[in-house]
Amino acid sequence: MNNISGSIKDKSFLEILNKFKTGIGLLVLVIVLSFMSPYFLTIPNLLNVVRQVSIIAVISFGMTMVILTGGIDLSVGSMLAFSGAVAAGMMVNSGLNVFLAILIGLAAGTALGLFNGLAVAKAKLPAFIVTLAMMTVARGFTLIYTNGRPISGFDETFRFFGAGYLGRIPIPVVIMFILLIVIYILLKKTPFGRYIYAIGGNETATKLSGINTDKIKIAVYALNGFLAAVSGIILTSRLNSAQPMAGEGYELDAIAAVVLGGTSLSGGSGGVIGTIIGALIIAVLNNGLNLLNVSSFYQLVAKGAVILLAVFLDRKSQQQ
Amino acid sequence: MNNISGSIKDKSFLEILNKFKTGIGLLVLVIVLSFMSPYFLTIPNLLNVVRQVSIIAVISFGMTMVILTGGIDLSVGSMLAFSGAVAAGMMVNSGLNVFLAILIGLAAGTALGLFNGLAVAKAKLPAFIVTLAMMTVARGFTLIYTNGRPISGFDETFRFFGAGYLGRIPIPVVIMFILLIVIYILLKKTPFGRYIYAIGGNETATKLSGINTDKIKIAVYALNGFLAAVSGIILTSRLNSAQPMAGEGYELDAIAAVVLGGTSLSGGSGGVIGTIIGALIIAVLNNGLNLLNVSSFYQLVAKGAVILLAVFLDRKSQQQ
Amino acid sequence: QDIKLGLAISTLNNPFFVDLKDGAESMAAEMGVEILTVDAQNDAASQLSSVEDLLIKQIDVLIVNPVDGNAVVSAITAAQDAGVPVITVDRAAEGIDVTSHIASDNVAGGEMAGDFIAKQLGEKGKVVELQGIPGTSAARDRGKGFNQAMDKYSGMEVIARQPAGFDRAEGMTVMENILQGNPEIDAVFAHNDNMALGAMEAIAAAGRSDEIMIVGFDAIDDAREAVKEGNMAATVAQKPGLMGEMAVETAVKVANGEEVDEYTPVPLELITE
Amino acid sequence: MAKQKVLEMKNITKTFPGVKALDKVNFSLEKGEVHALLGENGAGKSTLMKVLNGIHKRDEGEIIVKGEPVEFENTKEAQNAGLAIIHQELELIPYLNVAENIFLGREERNGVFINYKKLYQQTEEVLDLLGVNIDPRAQIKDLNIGSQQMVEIAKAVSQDADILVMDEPTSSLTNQEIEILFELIERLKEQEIAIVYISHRLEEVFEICDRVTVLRDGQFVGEVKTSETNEDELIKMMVGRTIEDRFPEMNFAPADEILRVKNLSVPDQIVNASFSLKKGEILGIAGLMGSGRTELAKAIFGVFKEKTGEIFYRGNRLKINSPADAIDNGIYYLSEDRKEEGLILGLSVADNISISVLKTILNANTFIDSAAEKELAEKYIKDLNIKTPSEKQLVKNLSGGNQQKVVISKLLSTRPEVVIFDEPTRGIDVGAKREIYNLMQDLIDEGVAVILISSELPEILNLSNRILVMHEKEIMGELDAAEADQEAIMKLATGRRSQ
Ligand SMILES: Nc1ncnc2c1ncn2[C@@H]1O[C@H](COP(=O)(O)OP(=O)(O)OP(=O)(O)O)[C@@H](O)[C@H]1O
Ligand SMILES: Nc1ncnc2c1ncn2[C@@H]1O[C@H](COP(=O)(O)OP(=O)(O)OP(=O)(O)O)[C@@H](O)[C@H]1O
Ligand SMILES: O[C@@H]1[C@H](O)[C@H](O)CO[C@H]1O
Ligand SMILES: [Mg+2]
Ligand SMILES: [Mg+2]
Repeated sequence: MNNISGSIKDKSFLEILNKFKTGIGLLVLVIVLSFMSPYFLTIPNLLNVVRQVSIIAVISFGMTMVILTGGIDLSVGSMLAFSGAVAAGMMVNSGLNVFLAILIGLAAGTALGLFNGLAVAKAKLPAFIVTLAMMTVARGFTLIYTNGRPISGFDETFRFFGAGYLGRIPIPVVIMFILLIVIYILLKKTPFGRYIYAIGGNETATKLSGINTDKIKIAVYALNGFLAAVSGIILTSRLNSAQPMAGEGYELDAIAAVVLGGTSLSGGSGGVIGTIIGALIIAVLNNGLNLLNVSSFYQLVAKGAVILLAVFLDRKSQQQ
Repeated sequence: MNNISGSIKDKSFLEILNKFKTGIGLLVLVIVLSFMSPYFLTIPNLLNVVRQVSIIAVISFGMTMVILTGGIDLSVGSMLAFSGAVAAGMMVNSGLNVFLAILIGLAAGTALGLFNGLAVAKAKLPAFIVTLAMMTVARGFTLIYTNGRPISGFDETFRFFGAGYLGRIPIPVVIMFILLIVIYILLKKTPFGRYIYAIGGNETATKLSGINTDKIKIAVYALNGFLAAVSGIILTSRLNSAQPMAGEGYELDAIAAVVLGGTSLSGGSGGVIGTIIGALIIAVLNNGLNLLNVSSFYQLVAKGAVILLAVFLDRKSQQQ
Repeated sequence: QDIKLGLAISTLNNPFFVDLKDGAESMAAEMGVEILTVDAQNDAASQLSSVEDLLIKQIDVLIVNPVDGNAVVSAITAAQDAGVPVITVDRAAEGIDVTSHIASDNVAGGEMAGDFIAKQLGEKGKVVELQGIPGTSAARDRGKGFNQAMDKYSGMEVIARQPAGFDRAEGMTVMENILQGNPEIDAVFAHNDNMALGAMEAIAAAGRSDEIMIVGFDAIDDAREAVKEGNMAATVAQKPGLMGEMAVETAVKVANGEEVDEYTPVPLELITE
Repeated sequence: MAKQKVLEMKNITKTFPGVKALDKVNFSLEKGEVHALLGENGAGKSTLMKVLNGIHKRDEGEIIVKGEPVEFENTKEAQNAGLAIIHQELELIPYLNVAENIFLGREERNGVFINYKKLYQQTEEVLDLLGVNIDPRAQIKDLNIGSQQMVEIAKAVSQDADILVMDEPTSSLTNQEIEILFELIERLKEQEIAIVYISHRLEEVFEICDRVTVLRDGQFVGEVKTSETNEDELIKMMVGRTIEDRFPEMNFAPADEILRVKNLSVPDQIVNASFSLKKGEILGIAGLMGSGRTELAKAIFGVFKEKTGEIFYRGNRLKINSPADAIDNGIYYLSEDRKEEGLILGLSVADNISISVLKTILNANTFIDSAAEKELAEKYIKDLNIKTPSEKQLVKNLSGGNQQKVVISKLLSTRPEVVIFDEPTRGIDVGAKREIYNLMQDLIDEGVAVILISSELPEILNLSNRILVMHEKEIMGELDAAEADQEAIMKLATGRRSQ
């Protein structure tokens, strides 16, 4: 009898563990850092970390969808910069109302994403090349539009999106959470989301099942552009300045968050919950290394090693 | 009769076109640039371009093999820098003989690549994450080893590899050519090469055929590290200085060359001939934009647009 | 009692900033104060995050070397809101008052280089400008100063302006290509020494070292060596190590409640031998 | 006289998460015999053979090969011990050529290089042995499934194994190819090679097998000599009950014309196809491999962009530019290639069944009604008797036959008016085949129009009321099923036009 209840307890413990398996690397990291730095596990620092993660997280949600279809998007950083610059330019140079300017910024990002989608789905060009080209082109647009200079001098209202609070919760965190939930539901509960997985799993079969796979892919890339634009608005507001070089290299962080979170680069399996955990691993790591005052060259080594360890732990626990 | 011979001529013309289909984008680019700049189609400039392409080309040969297995390697730029720095350090700081120093540099790159291979094949971690981690770690090693400062002051002998000539042909070009031929033969004519394609095409089936796929993958990543090191030696010699930040971002150029050259990112099909054409497209483009003195912001836009166009032309011609 | 300083560096991917950091850290060691250094890897957003991390650790004074003068304002505001005084080094913050600013003037440096080249060429000649990473303040300001100088002389002509990423390999490649397209070049001004040294290799390989004078910026060791050997004509010396030292000295004064100057210029120097 | 045992498997048990695939199974094989392994879909046949070949690790039991207990860690070790297997699901490398695939891992070398001359020579020898005409230099991706299956067979045969496992080798072959295979099997028998033969076609078992072992639900049911049993008994052993006839007596009620195809051509695929289809009938399409049956079906289904000719649907001209157009109009095509074109292997059974009708099971017009989805999946799991621990199981973990049933469920869920079945019973067990036939009857009873493409002529002859025969991308003629026989079909299929 004892034995049976024992094994039942074991089982439910294992099941709980199983639910959180993607998070085990993060968990270990958090525990270790709590012991190593007294500053780490404090409310201000944790709020700090989630605010820091929000920019990359929002991009990586879009990236998750793109990767789920079996694609990739290297242009997120450039689309982010372009959208931020356009919104800033609309406010500062064209004197537009804050909300209108934001809308135009979002539209700009979405339009670039749409172009990516069309080139991938309709012209059947490899996503890697299409978005690499877009990465360069959109950066060029941004530099041309800004003449290589940051744009600043915004209304106070605009500061809200990057620097405002809802109670104690920073607005970027609120935005990130809302998007996380919306995209989670989109992926798990709507036909659109299901088709995204199906395309990544087997595009031919999906097409033969009567789904307009081109339309879905175009929508996914456009949505990704939109989310990059959202990130761009938050970042511009947070920095109180639109930087022409903003977001450089973010594509690698975003893809890393997605893959760390267990989404396969070949598409078809994974999701945004894993992605947010992946993004948190990266952010917590950056924060922790700063708190521990690891010197910057050694930070690089430590960062790489810990990421490797985190993904190793995750995969091991999933093999159980 | 007339009709028949007409159609025969058409056909053979098409067939010739077909043989070169991966190169059509390059061809168009070369023709356009010849008209736009009188300097472009001159022997000195063409030698110049092939010398410039050699660094990226050598890396992208290794990248081709990695991608053929269905993998990816983001750490090539960092492995390049590390190997160059180690070789330079051995000569300048440890006073070693040039050839010994080069051997140690090559061994360093190979060792890093070997680690990537083990982590991918044995620990079954995603190549993207493993090599992203290596990209960071190897960069950290390099910065620590060099203390963030370039190493210079080499023997004249060492200059040969980057700045020497064989007749009129620059040594880096000679090295690149030899490697191209060796790897071409490796891929097409040896079991090792065929297994690389097999793994990318269907890893399970390859394993079921009794092939030790892990061993092949490990060898491919190690070889890739070795080739990055070769590039590192050439670059260090050419610059007459080991730069701690050398090779940053080269991974994207190398992957772009591979994909432009028609190798599929999901593995299993493609080859190094396509890759060298892809690398040439990128190099010719950079050269052309410089020759035409396109201003810096517009260069970005032009570069992206032309790459997109080149791959579009290639894919269209292949669909014929 | 114990003083804790935070130093936020824009990037350590360049020996210039490594010198700045080393100067700051050795001065801190000398004065017996703690210094926490973070590196933003040239990303303004990452700089803001790492400053936030420093503030969590309750530093007494923040020394920041901005990635960008506008974007750094958020980080400075965050520090000042937390009651932490701020000192900027090398690059200034725009549109916000800081306790002290220690820097050399990049616009002035660019102009200095331009004037030097014009003088050497007898106010008449064809010049190539190798630009830094588009959009960075160093590229902007040095370019601005340099072109202001060029505009002063009717005989001076900038025949090519190309970006080469502050990088030595890229400096070489871009210069190789420019050499192909321009049979007549009298001088090259590069926004930093890395590019200048890359260009120097390209020019030497093309056998045109005698016709073309090269001027760089930063006076890193390799460049000083090249100037000494006559391979480069000049480099504009900033004194990053000194900047770092001065920043720490000033910060300690601030922490102790002493008065400090609002702006301390670090002299620029044209190294020509 | 008792022959020498070359293989003995005793008390083999194998469990997958949620599935006990094998439960204390015994199996033995004698030198020079062809031993059939039978059972319903999901009975554990493939798993038993994978355990034998070192692909799966057994939980319990013993394997004795030629008197020696063995413990294969991987296929290589099994190969070295003289075992070879033809996999049920094709395991080939798409971008390597036929010769490279057949000798993958066993290439003759010339120093460090592959000896291609020898390789092609050896390949031609094996292909000659099989009597098939496939170019050793052709890439696998350019071959149709039948040829790919032949390559898979050649690969196993070329290993000169003394124990050869054939897991449903004929499911993608035409009659001619099957004949070739059987001749080969005879020759192998003469060479004292022992063969395990898995198939759902009982007539094949009686034609070539000496003994039969039957599995049911992962358990050993019995072993009999072929000469001492009959179809009914085997079926009873397999399914636990008797099944009356293999084919039901079909009742056709051809009504209004629903589909008419006029001069349909697709460059390089289809030449000038014209025919008409009525509600309540089954139109069979016969032809040799490569005759273009699949392409005709796909052309109607909107797969090809470039096509000429007209399609009339319910009397109106209909433009079908994509499978989505076809499905929206009530036309559904069941692909012959379930792995590449039918299933999304990484998704669950429920996800696959519902994919074509997701938009009709929404809550608030937006969210997938998961209760309805589950219900839908469970209905078909029950109706078609799909063997799966739950509707959440990933399709890739199902047995081949059960995977096929999932694709059929997906089709049925759309309630189509025109159904094109392309090799619908490939890899399906006797019981399930009969269920599918019954289902076709149900469909035509409801007034659905059915097109049946099949390489099994008895299926075509027994189930259709009219038969089209194709040859080289063209429809050669139409036969009335009541009067047609195999000979008449073959005559047209080989290009001799009816008057
Ligand atoms: N990798 C796996 N993971 C989980 N379950 C599996 C796996 N492979 C097989 N099974 C299950 O084991 C059982 C036996 O499968 P098996 O493939 O051996 O059947 P089979 O007799 O070959 O059927 P078929 O005639 O359809 O090919 C099935 O219920 C199947 O779903
Ligand atoms: N992937 C492919 N690449 C090139 N040609 C192909 C491919 N698949 C099929 N074909 C060709 O298309 C034609 C018809 O194909 P297919 O064999 O599928 O016809 P079918 O009549 O449906 O035969 P079956 O269903 O018996 O295999 C053949 O000439 C075949 O060689
Ligand atoms: O002042 C520095 C250095 O000169 C460097 O070369 C580029 O960035 C600038 O800010
Ligand atoms: Mg089976
Ligand atoms: Mg077919």
